[in-house]
Amino acid sequence: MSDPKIDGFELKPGFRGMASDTGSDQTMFKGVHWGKAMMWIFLLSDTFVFSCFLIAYMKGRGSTPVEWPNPSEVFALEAFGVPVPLLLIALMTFVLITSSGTMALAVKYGYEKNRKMCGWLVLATAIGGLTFVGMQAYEWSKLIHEGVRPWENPFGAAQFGSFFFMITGFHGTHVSIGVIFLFIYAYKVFAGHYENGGKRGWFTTMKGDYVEIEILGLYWHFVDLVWVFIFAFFYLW
Amino acid sequence: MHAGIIFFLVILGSILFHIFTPWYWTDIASNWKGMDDTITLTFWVGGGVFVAVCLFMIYCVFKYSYKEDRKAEYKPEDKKLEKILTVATTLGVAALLAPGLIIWNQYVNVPKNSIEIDVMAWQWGWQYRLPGNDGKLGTTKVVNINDDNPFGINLDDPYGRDDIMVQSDIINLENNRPVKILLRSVDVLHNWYVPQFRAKMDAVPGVVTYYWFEPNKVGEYEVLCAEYCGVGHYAMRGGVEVQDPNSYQEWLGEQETFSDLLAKQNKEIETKKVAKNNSNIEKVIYKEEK
Amino acid sequence: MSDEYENKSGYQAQSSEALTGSAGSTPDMDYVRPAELPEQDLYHGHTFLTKWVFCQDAKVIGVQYFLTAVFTGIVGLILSWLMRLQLGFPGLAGFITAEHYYQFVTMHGMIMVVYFLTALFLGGFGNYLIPLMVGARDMVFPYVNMLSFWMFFVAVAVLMASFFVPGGPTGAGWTLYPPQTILEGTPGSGMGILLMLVSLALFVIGFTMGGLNYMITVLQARTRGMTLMRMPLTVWGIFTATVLAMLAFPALLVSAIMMTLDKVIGTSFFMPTILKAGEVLEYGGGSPILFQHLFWFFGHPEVYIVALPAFGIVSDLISVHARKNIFGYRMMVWAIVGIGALSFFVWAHHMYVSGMNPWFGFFFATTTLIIAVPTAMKVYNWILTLWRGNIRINTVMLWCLGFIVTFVNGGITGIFLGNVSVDVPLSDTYFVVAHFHMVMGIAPVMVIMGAVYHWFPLITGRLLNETLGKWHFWATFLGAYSIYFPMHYLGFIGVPRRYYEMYDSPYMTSAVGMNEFISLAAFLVGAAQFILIFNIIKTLKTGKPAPKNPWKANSLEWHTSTQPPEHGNFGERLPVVHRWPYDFSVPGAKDDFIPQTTPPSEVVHTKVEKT
Amino acid sequence: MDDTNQINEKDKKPVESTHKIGIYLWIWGLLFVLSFFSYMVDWYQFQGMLRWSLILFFMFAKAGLIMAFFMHLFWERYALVNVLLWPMTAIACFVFLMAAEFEYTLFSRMFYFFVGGGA
Repeated sequence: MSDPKIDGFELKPGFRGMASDTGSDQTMFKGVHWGKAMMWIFLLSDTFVFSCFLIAYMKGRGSTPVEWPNPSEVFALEAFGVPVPLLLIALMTFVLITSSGTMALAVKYGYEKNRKMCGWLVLATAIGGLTFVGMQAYEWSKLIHEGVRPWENPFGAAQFGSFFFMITGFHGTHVSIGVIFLFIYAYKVFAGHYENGGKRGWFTTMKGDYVEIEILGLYWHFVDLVWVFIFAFFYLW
Repeated sequence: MHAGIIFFLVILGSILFHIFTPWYWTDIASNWKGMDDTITLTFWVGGGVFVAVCLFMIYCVFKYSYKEDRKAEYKPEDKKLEKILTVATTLGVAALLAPGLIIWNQYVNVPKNSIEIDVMAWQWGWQYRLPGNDGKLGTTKVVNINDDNPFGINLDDPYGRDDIMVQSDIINLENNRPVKILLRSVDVLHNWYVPQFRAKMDAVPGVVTYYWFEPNKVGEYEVLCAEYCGVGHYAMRGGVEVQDPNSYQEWLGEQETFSDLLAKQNKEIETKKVAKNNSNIEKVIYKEEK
Repeated sequence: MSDEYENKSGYQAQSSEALTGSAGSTPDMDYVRPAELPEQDLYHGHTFLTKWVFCQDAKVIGVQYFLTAVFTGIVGLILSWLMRLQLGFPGLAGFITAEHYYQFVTMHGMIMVVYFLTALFLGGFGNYLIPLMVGARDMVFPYVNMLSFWMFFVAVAVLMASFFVPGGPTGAGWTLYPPQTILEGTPGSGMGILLMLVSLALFVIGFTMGGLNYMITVLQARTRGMTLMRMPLTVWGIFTATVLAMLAFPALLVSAIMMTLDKVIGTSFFMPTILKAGEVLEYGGGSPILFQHLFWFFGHPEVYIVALPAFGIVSDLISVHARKNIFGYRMMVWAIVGIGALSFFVWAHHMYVSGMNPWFGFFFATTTLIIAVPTAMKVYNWILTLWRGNIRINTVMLWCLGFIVTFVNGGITGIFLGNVSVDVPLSDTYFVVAHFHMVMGIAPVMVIMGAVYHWFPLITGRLLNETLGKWHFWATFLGAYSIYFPMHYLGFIGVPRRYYEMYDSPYMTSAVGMNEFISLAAFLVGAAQFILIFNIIKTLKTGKPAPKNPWKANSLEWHTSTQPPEHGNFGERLPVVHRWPYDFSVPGAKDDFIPQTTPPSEVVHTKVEKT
Repeated sequence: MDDTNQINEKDKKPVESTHKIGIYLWIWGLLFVLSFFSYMVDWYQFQGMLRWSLILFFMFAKAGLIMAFFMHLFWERYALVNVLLWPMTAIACFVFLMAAEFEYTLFSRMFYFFVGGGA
């Protein structure tokens, strides 16, 4: 396979490619759209935000001498009269992964300029995200009903409630923002803002392009990624 | 030209200031002379580098200031010189780091024969607790603290009963006997700091922190708070009196233990009960008279 | 032939031998491969509002950032005057109570570090210089860039509002250590601290928008021929600082969020059981040290966020005004990147006596002192750039020399404080205050001043008055040095910092004379800054117009179609870059400088070593 | 403007060729399977090191799949991948040190604040 080229520049593979990309002029990330590079760097920064939250949680949970509630009991749900541990969480994970899959396909069809498929898949992702937020709201209300508050909880260490509401809340905020944007972009896809060279935005110079769907996709997968970590550290620990 | 001269005078002034300064360390009164020595070492190495760099800069200013007909040298890189400088700096830094780490190792490892002292800090004051005959301090909790139990000792902890309580901001220490300072705070951050001992550590609410030193000069010293703890920070003082063993034992004997305090309180409670009964009786009498 | 050339030009900077050897005087010699991306489509404002207020031109945004930051800086300066008034002459100004004093300390620290220096270097110089220096039309996302400034503006407004709320601004020290910060009794523990936290969060959000722009502009929007290793060190410094900020501010954001929750809804992230005025508060189980870790995980990179742009800018200024290439450019770049990377592994050297796990001391002392090596290399390279140069002793160069003296001084005292057991007697004393003011207060300010004198003709088209500039420099430098050099000795005798007054200890009262002297020097230094303001006003009114490229510099910002540059920076065509920006005094060249845009065919007979 | 000639459409996005749908479906399926396994870790109440290593294994496997394929990192050039992954060393350092820190804090609390701890 011959290496692809950007006019006058040979794209070498692997680490040699890294060296030559870094040493080249104009762009370091060859062929990466500005917006996509920006989203990646933003996600890197956001990773640090979530890492700091989770590190704080680790420190808080690890250093409290009071007993930490057992998540598999706290988050159990009655199904057909039997308490199933972590049932709701499992469903939430299922929903989020489903939406991540539809998003990945939306990106694929976006690049193939398949307007219909792309639009429907983005819409499906948005609905998946909305379901997730709804389930989280249910989970919150259930816990609050059981007496768990950010400042106290009947099952043990008070920090349990604090970290739970803060971290899932912050993640939920990310999901909600994502859902809003998913709906907007679903509209934009259907309205054809990315067709025929793109539509120029208001008060700006940006022109629409299907790459925006990939950028949105990056954000959405990141939200899913964070959930993987929250699931492991919050519900399974 | 005048620029170079003024810069030179600044460097000269700095050196002279250091030589003639009336402000320098208080006389050390603990075993941490190693810290002073490391500072001195760092001072001479660092000061030497500072003076050398600045003098070289001043030399350049004199020698190479702008002339229309001269051209600067064109030499983007000098690998060899850079390598030499890197290696030399690395060695210098390592030489400064090594003694620092060695002393830190001593600082965090407390000698076995040291006596533990519980230093309790609050806004804005200090009090101290020494282990009693069993040589162990009782465990404590902030929620236990009240007028009857000023240190918050856990009542069901057997080690706590004979603890010696010094409800004063002045503590006496035995000369040449290492002490392990256990710091705790009931509200905000504090720091028990005696400049003459060099050592310090923050008192953090929610945990107990420690450090140790060995006082080696008899005398009275002032304790300062060295971590910002609110508007009274600057006035949060305490005291240390380092004594020879005999006077120290004498002082120790005069101090109250926790069980003494409890006993006294029990007595007080009984007398209070009696007084209460009496007042009830009086009330009854008063009513009847009416 | 051309294929072979392409392979080489794609990777790494070429040595001149390869170039002259292969090309001679064929037209291929000036070949730079074509643009990868189409030209940026700019949004040109037409109304006053879109042209000057909600402007999307990075240069205007840079000036907006600059002016806002300078405004906060003046507020910080006045606060420092009030503090020195109290410390030097206690009781003279009766209205400065202990509460007020601590509020001044806190606001002075926070304003100077975050809202003045960070915003000025990254928002101000970053916005103005990055697109110009890398040869871009503008930042990659001008709209987001504009939002970034206005977010910063709101953050400043919220911060300033805290002066006027009941209870006043927070007085918990700029480090905002809990439990102190949110406990009743601390000045400004009500609205003051909340506004501070909100303002910080807004700052972080605003900065993230700007920082993404700076990073992507440097990485993805350079002009043809501009490799990373041909960028001026100014861009390297600002770029690396931006990377640090993007990764460090999250920790600040997280700690601000957690502290807000502690304050508002009573969680106990940082709050252990606390006995206050005989009553046990509702808190329990939290860890104050966790906050310190989070704070310094942000706070130490923050130090370099301020220092690295200063390093970069001063390198350029020294090189231009010494008419000599910067010595060891590669080393300088790697030092900047290395310092930046290492700065994430050293944070707890601020916490040696905080009561953290004592074994951390070994790790952090080692990593901290490793940083001393690249930093020292930078200092060597600055003075080696002066060596055998042809140094113009003008105002700009004076500021650079002042920077070297103060920075080396502050750097050396940093070795004291980084070395764990040496830090024990000195931490929390005036030694620390003197150290960080010298190294990240005075030294960066020296660079800022030098940069103002250097780039003023670019921004306004007029040269600042040299005589006033020299007076300004000497008053500032000598004054600042005499504030902070003696202050180290206050630390040696053991005076703790953040003391409202020196109180009655004999060794502290021995330094009363010194404190008075320091205060007088501080008043002088503050007042001297008004020389600059006067100079700027006078120059704008009556100053002589600057010739194009008055300093005979090489980098792209001086080679725009108009000076000051217009929106879009480079007129009709983007420049094509053929060399690094440090080709000064090249043997055989006609002038003593070769601009970056000069193609090799025009300087065939010179001995250019790098491209 | 002729020397800043635009690149023809074919070369513009050399690395963004679309991928076959099969790969997405595969990864999608794998993610469900891995999530199911990590749920099973809790269901069967594994404890101790086994639990931890399983949790972490499934977590990193899922995260890796999402990043590599859904976020296209597998197909990105190393310049981008490295820029994104190296900063994680700072996080790793932070995690390890905070793990040491919480053990120390917990020890201090158990030792000095709980009866019998000081013995």
